[in-house]
This record gives sequence, C-alpha cells and structure tokens, in this order.
Amino acid sequence: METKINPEKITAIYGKSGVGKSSVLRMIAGLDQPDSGLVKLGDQLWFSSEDRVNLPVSERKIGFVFQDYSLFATMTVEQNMQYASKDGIIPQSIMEMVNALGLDGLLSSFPDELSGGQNQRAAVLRSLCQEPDVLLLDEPFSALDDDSIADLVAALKMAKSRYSTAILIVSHRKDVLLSMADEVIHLKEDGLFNQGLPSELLVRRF
Amino acid sequence: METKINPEKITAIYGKSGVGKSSVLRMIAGLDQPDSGLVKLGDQLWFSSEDRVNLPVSERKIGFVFQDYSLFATMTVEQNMQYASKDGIIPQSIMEMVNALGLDGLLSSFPDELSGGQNQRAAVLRSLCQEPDVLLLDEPFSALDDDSIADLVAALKMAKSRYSTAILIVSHRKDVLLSMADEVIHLKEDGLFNQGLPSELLVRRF
Amino acid sequence: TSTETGAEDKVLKIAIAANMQYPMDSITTVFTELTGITCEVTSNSSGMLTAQIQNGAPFDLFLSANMSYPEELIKSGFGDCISIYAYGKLALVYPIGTKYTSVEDLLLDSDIRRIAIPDERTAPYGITAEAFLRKIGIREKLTGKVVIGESVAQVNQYIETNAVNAAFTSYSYVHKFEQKHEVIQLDPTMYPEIEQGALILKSGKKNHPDESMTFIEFLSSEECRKILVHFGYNIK
Amino acid sequence: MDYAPFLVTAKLALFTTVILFVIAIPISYFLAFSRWRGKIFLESLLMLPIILPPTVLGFYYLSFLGPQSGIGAFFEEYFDLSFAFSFEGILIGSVIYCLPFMISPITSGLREIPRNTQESIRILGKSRSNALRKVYLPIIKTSLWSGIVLTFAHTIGEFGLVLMIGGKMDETNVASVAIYDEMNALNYDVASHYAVIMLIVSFILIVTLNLILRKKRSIPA
Amino acid sequence: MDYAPFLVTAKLALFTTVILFVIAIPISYFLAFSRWRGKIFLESLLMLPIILPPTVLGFYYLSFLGPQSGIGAFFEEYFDLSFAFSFEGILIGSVIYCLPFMISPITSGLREIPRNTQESIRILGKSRSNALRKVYLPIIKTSLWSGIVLTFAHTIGEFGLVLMIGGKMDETNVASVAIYDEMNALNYDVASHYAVIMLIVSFILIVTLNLILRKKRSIPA
Ligand SMILES: Nc1ncnc2c1ncn2[C@@H]1O[C@H](COP(=O)(O)OP(=O)(O)OP(=O)(O)O)[C@@H](O)[C@H]1O
Ligand SMILES: Nc1ncnc2c1ncn2[C@@H]1O[C@H](COP(=O)(O)OP(=O)(O)OP(=O)(O)O)[C@@H](O)[C@H]1O
Ligand SMILES: [Mg+2]
Ligand SMILES: [Mg+2]
Repeated sequence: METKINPEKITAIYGKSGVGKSSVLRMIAGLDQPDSGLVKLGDQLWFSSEDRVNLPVSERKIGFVFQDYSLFATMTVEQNMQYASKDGIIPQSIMEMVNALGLDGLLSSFPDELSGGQNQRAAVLRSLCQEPDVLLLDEPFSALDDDSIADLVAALKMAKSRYSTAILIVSHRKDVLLSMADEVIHLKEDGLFNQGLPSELLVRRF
Repeated sequence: METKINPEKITAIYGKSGVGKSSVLRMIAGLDQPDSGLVKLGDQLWFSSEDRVNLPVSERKIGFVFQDYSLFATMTVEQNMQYASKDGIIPQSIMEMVNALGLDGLLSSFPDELSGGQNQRAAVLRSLCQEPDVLLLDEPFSALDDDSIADLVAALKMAKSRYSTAILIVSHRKDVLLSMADEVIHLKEDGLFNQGLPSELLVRRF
Repeated sequence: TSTETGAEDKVLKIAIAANMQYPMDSITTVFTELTGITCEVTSNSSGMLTAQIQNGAPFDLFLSANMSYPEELIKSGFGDCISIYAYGKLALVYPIGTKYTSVEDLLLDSDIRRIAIPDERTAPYGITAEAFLRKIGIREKLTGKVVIGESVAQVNQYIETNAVNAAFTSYSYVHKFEQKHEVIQLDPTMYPEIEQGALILKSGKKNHPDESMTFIEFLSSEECRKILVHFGYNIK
Repeated sequence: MDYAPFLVTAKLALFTTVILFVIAIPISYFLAFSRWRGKIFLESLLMLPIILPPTVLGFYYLSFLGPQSGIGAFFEEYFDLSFAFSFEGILIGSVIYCLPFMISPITSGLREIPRNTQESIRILGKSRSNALRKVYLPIIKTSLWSGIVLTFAHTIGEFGLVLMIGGKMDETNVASVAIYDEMNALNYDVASHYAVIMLIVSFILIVTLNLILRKKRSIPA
Repeated sequence: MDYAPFLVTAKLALFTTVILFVIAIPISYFLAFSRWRGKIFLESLLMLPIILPPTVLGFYYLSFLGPQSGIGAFFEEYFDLSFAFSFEGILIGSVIYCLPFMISPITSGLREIPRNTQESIRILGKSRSNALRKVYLPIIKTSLWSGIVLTFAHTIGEFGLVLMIGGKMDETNVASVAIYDEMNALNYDVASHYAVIMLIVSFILIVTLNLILRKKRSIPA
C-alpha cells in the first residue's frame, strides 16, 4: 500500500469492519511494524523495511485517539489532559474546546464516571493537548450523536488551522465523512484501496 | 420516568451523548438502582423503591451488550460464547449467525486480537447465547459499517422471532433506528422523554 | 533384640543443647551398636528445648549444657534428678600463626579487632567466658571489640566465616578448628565449672524410661567417656 | 549424607502451598469484594503471623495446640491426631505462618479486576464460585503465581517454626533443620552441600513452573 | 523492660521497606516489560533469598561481606563502613532477604497493566520513568501495597538473619531478638509482653496504612 497524505487536508480512511483500518493507523504511529514497505511524513522517513529505518513512536509527534479511547483510569479528565500537555499546562485554546464540547462540568470526573461519548470527546481533547504534527483518530464519532459530532468536527477543524496538524480519521460513517473529509481512502478487503474525493468514493455505493 | 416497553417490538432509546441512555439500561438490568420509581417487565415487578423490591440481576433473565463490549479477555470468542450458553453448548441457530456476521474464522481468537467491530459483533452473539427474555444493547452499531449493521439487524430480528426476546436498543444512529426500530424513546436532557414511532420522532428534527 | 515391640517404639528421643550436636553423632552411633536402641536427636537452644518440653514435646532425655534448664524442668515436674556426665572446657580460638605471650596480650592486640563471646544470658559458655575475662581483669578494655553470639554454635560460625578474629567457645570443637586455627584450653581454675547435665524426662505416656536409663548409664560407661574425652570434655 | 530431609521439605512445601491456595482464594475473594466495613481489620489481622519471630509463633502454637493444651490433648485423646511434634503439626504451623504470603497478592490481584468484568458476570447469572474459577482466577494468573512462589519458597527456607513445632522427628526433619544441625556440628561442608542442593532444586523448580505458567493465555483453574 | 529494641525494629523495618521499594520498582519494571529471554532465570534467581534458612543466608553473608572478606575489609578500611555487627549490616541483610516479598507482587501488578495503557504512554512520548511514576504505579496501587506490607511485616518478625549478622550490639538489638532472648532465658512473661506490644503496634500501623491507602483514587507516587 502506498499513498500520499496531504497534511493540509483532512483525510479519512473508510472500509468495512475488520478490513485493517486500525492496523494502518497503528503502523503509521509505529505501534506495529509493517512486514515491508515505507512510512513517510512529508520528506521524513519514519519506517522502511529495506533501509531498516524505524523512527521511535515518541519521535513521530503523533496524537492517537484509540478506538477504545484509553484515557488513564487513575486520572481525572483534567489530569489526563494536563499529563498530555507540554509542561502540564492545558493550552487556552483547548480549554475553550472543553466548553464547546460540553465537558466543562466533567473536568474533575474520572473516566469511569463518564458516558461513552463523553469519554470519547475527552480522549480527542487529550490528544490535542499534545499539539501533534499528525493526529490519528480511530472512529472518533462512534459514540457520538449528530450534534456532538458537529461540535467535534468544528473543534478538529479549529485545531487543524491553529496548529497546522495533519488529520487522519478512520471512520465508517459515510454521512459524516461526506460532510467533513477532504479526501477519502477506501480500504478494501483484498488489500487494495481507492483514493479520492468523498463525494466520488462514498456516494457511488449508495 | 415511566414507560411501557412492548416485548414484541424492537424499542430504541435515542438521545444526546451523556443524557443518561446507558444509565437507563443499567437500571433495567439491575446493575444500578434508581433513587425512586419502578421497573417492571410485563406484570413482573423487578424494582420498586416503595415496596423495597429489587430482583437480583441474575434472576432478571437479561442479556446486556455493554457499550465497551466487555468480552472476557482470557477466553476466545468461542469460549466466551460457550460460557454464556446453558450447558456450555452454543445453540445451533447462533452458530449460524456467527457465519452470517463474518466471525467464522475468528472463533478461536482472543478479544484483543479482534478489530473493534468484530469485538462488538462477538459481544452481541455472546449475549444471544444466554437466550435472554430481554436483550439490552448499548450502542451495538457504534463500531460497524453499514453492511455489518444490516447483517446484525437481520440477526437480531431472527433471534427475536425465534426466542421471542424483547429487544431494547440504545443508539444515536437516527438512520439505523429509522430503518429497524418499531418504537423510539427520545430521552431529553431535562429528564423528560417522548415515545413514538421512529418516523415521527426521529425525522422531525432533520 | 525384642523386635515384637516394633521399631517405632524403640526410638529414643533425645533433646540436646546445640553445642552437644558435634559429639552426639559418635555417642549415639556407639550406643545404638551396643544396645540396639536407635536415637532421634533434636538440637536447639536449651531455652527453646525447655519450652518445648514444658509444652509436651515427646522427648525421653534432655542433655543440657548447664544445670539451670534441667533444674527448671524438675521444678515444673518433668523430671527427677540430673546426672552430670561431663564437664565442659572453655577454649579460645584465634587465627593460626598469631604470636602472643599471654591471653591478655592476644585479646588486647590491635590486630585482633573483634572477639566473639557467647551470650551469657542464654549460653552456658557465655557465663564462663565472661567470668574468665573478669577474672583476668580485662573485660572492660575489650568492650569495643566484643561481638556477642547467640550461642556457641553461632560464635563458631563467626570464626568459620572470619567475621571475628578470636572467639571463646567450647573446647569440644578442638578437632574441627585445629586445621585452620589455634585452639587453646583456658585455665579451668579461672572460670566456674561447666556441668553437662542429663535429665530423664517424664513428659508423656510414650516415654521410654528403661531405655533412657540405659542411655544415662551408657554416658558414664568407659566407651562413652572415651568419646567425651576425645571431644574435649572433662570427666571426674 | 541423608537425603530424606529433602523429601520431607518437598512434601511440606507442596502441601502447604496447595492447602493455602485453597484456603486463600475464598478469603481473598471476601477481602477483595465484600462491602463489610470491618474487613480492613480482618485483612490487617491476617498479616500478623509474619510479625512474630517464627520461634515465638511456634512457642504460642505449642501453648495453644500442643499436647499439654486443652485442644491438643482433646484431639490426641479422641482422634489420635497430634498437632505438635508430627508432620501434621508442622504443616498446620506452616499454613498459619505463610497465610499472608498467599493472601496478600491474591487479594490485590482480585481488587484490580475491572468493574465491567464483574458486571458481565452478574449479567450472565454465574455463581460466584463459577465466576471465580472460570473468569477471575485466569485473569489474576500472575498474582496467583506470586502467592504460590512466595509461599512455596518461604516454606522451604523456614526452620524456626518447624523446629519449634516439630522437634526433629524423622517425619519433621526438613532440610532446613538438617542444615541447622550440620552447622551446629560444624559440618559446614555438609551444610553447604545441602544448601546448594536446596538452591539448585528450587531454582529448577521455579524456572520450570515459570515456563509453564508464562505460556500466554494458559489457564490455571 | 527495655523499649529500645522497638525503636531499632521500627527503624530497620522502615528503612528496609523504603530501600526495597526504591530498588524493586526498576527491577520489577524490567522483569515485567523486558523482552530479554533470560529474564525468566533472573526472576527465578531473585526468589532464592527466601529459599535458604535465614541463618544459612547469614552465614554466606558473613563469608562474602564480613569484615575479613575482600569486599567487607575494603569498605571497612576505606569507608569505615562495616557490613557486619552494625545497623548497616542488618539493614543490607534484611534488604537482600526481603527482595522477593517486594519484587514478586510489584512485578505481577505491572504484568497486568493493559496493553492500551502502555501504548497510550508511547503515543504521549513519555519517558519510562515518568510513565512509571505517573501512570503505572497509581494503577498497581494494591500490588505495591501488598509488597510493602509483606516486606514491612516480615522485617519486623525476622530474627535469624539479624541475629547472625548483627551480633547483639545495641544498634542491632531488634525486638524480635529481644523476645527470643527472653524466651531462651525462660522469662515468658517479659517475652509475651514484648510480643503483645509488637503485635498491637504493628496491627495499628497496618490498619492505619490500610485506611490511608484504601482511599479511593489516592495516588501513592
Ligand atoms: N493482535 C491481533 N492479532 C491477530 N490479529 C489481529 C490483531 N488485531 C487485529 N487483528 C486482525 O486484523 C484485522 C484488521 O483489524 P483492524 O483492527 O485493523 O480492523 P478495522 O478495520 O479497524 O476494523 P473495525 O472497523 O472493526 O475496527 C482483523 O481481521 C483482526 O481480526
Ligand atoms: N459512575 C458514574 N459516576 C458519576 N456519574 C456518572 C457515572 N456514570 C455516568 N455518569 C454520568 O451520568 C450521565 C449519563 O451517563 P450515561 O452513560 O447514561 O450517558 P449516555 O446517554 O449513555 O451517553 P453516551 O451516548 O455518551 O454513552 C453522564 O453525564 C455521566 O457523566
Ligand atoms: Mg478498528
Ligand atoms: Mg452510553
């Protein structure tokens, strides 16, 4: 699999359950290693089986929202966010998003006191606190209702423009992707994929 | 909150993230206790703060698919299903659903070797193995693509007709509920709710 | 030769103070050869053995390194009379090749940095060692050097591991120490006698008073005396 | 050189570990999951056996269960069972003494079981004992392992208590007591020989058990 | 009646526990997370201190670290530090002996940390020591607690090793040795008096620590 991801755009990976979307994100993040092939960001080489390059995860400056959120259960939402922030101080712009996403009353709650969707939003905010170069989001809308999705998309777009973060989203929600993604990669079960505009790739199958 | 849930229909609870949908399911299952009020199934009283009735969870004959799936990590998919089944034997009809839901190759995989959507489908199947009187599903479509959702809905309908299981689904997916729910309860943030046909309740807001 | 009573019944259970462990192997071996009575030997500190006996330990005999523990047992009704079968001798052990003109010189020598003495509160040889040092009048000068060992056995371990340079111990270990250390017998007039007392116990129904008596008699027999003398005990 | 003491040690360590494993699981289950407020006292109480020096514990053991004590005399009279100076005696003593080594890790393992696992069990309507056997114990495998190794290893090395409760009958002559005797007799070579055997055998045993139990996903129950 | 031994015991137990806590965490971290294949041997090796009877361990300790041994003599000569017949000596001895009690529960706790927690740490780019302090230790709170209590309690009760290494100096006269001595001198009343004090104080201490640490969410590090 070889593809270019444009850091200025929001790219989405779409595909059936079990097709390997999460795995692709994990390889980009460096959590798993591809058997062969390359991973590049811009002109930086992150992984190459041929040249035996494998940039450590911590140097890839990546934010990753896992499909199961993975907030630290021993920390409150605020502590989770502080822990992810440089110097332990949550950037002002992200504190504003906390309000926009309706989490303002929940900063001192622990993850197991949150609803599924609250957990998910908190996880996205935590990853933004890292101010990553690339943000990988694995099904970030799965536990959210339409309004919350809209709020979250707005927050992501804001973060993107403010920190010029490249955003790569895995999602099976055609409707959401249609409205917010700039580019879609459609992963297929045979390992092949199509890349293109959401309006082309996603609508065709309806 | 007082409502009747018709055991012959598929009832859905719809509402914003954090509004209390999961909490309602937990109270019905008996995992949490309401401060006051009643829970009844048909003419069986399950909980009543006034009469101090609180039927133990294990006697409510309930299946519950949690929002985070909660398969046992030390068991394979098959072992999980066997463990939930009476006498440890997975009913034939459910083994057929395993195939229909595309999990046939994954029976001997452990939950952490599955993708998010595979995990979710396995969790639904495990709960069906209990042959429950009432099946509570918390966001069962959250990790699934459209095709998998359709497969799952078909499987649920089949289980419903075969075992006459009452099905109560929590979901924020209007489109899915529109196509499959018989009745919708729309939970609101002020604690009130509307109940009605999906076509009435869900479309109105578009 | 009476096999009909069963082998189990003929086992004589002997509790010995830890410092008797060394000669005991030889003594029981010869005893068994002569009488056909087998022995099971338990060694522990005399205090703990006393506690065990008072709490019903099924021992037939108690061989103590002094008189106070058996006397305590007689007081509480676990025995009648103590027979003294030998007298212990106090020894000083130090590294081979050390030159000295007197015990005082040796002990005060600056190369002898640590001297082990058994605890006078719990070990009979500790009482004698302390008495000896007071008698020759240098106990105070040794304060900074003295290391107290729980028992003679522990003092021996200190010597064995070179944790101390000199130690007061029982002369009965002379043959063990000879190869690597100098062992001197201290003047017996300079310390109180170390009476080794044996007591026949009446602690339980399963005791073997006849066999026990045989053993006590054996202790004063010629064969046993030879062994005891070989292991550095005095016989009167 | 007599190898019988090793057999007694092996028997003692094995029995102690098995008995404690069986006893500790329900106790730990209770400590981990009960809502009884007094359990913190019970839990602290169960830690006390290792606070006392083994010999002292042995002394009290003899006072309460020895042949001269009421209980001890009763059992000896009517059941011909003696709690002191017998293998049964040192076994009971070891079990009491090692209780904390087994209970503490298992309790802490059970405490760390996630809530959603417990809730799934309730939904499936499984009994406590079934859940424990099929779900909880496999989850806390490494904690069980910790309790087992600590108990097993410590029983091998323990001798103050065993010497006090057991004396040194043939049936209570464990390797650690034999080593003690050899040291008292200044037979340091023999003592070292015993010690080295004990270390090597134990090491091989622990490595082997480690290798077996570390197999991913292996389920002990 | 002399209460000084209690102070020595308290000091010894406290220091041993603190030192072992500090030592055990990196070792356990390594044992839990390293991919080195030989670690199973290392892990088994670290269990061995409790296989040997304390007196035997003490014997080897004196042979290797005693005043006449190469290492012991060196430290005594150049640092005026003696590893035997001193408080430092019994402290080192206790630390060696209690190693398994601290390492085993902590290692098993760390092993049970879910993979997604570890991966989140990597994504956040946190150093190992930071992750350990801020995330892993709070998660394994109950396992830490298990290691701490076992070590603390066992150090209070231990006496064979201390007796051997310590040689009954004032500074090494711990309560357990004092009790043993009183028993040997047949002063059972005094011994019981000591023992009861030891049990009560330890019990109060364990309950208190329990109450503090059981506060939900409390973070030890
Ligand atoms: N640890 C693992 N070991 C073995 N197989 C795995 C493991 N993790 C995932 N897989 C398999 O790899 C395939 C791809 O998984 P992946 O999680 O990438 O799917 P996905 O596209 O993210 O699906 P979903 O939308 O359901 O999350 C699946 O078939 C899954 O069973
Ligand atoms: N254990 C808890 N302690 C305190 N508050 C809780 C706890 N669990 C949930 N809540 C709060 O109760 C409210 C309802 O939670 P619930 O999980 O029922 O929401 P939900 O409707 O299922 O939302 P979602 O769609 O995001 O899963 C939320 O605001 C949540 O913060
Ligand atoms: Mg996925
Ligand atoms: Mg929910």
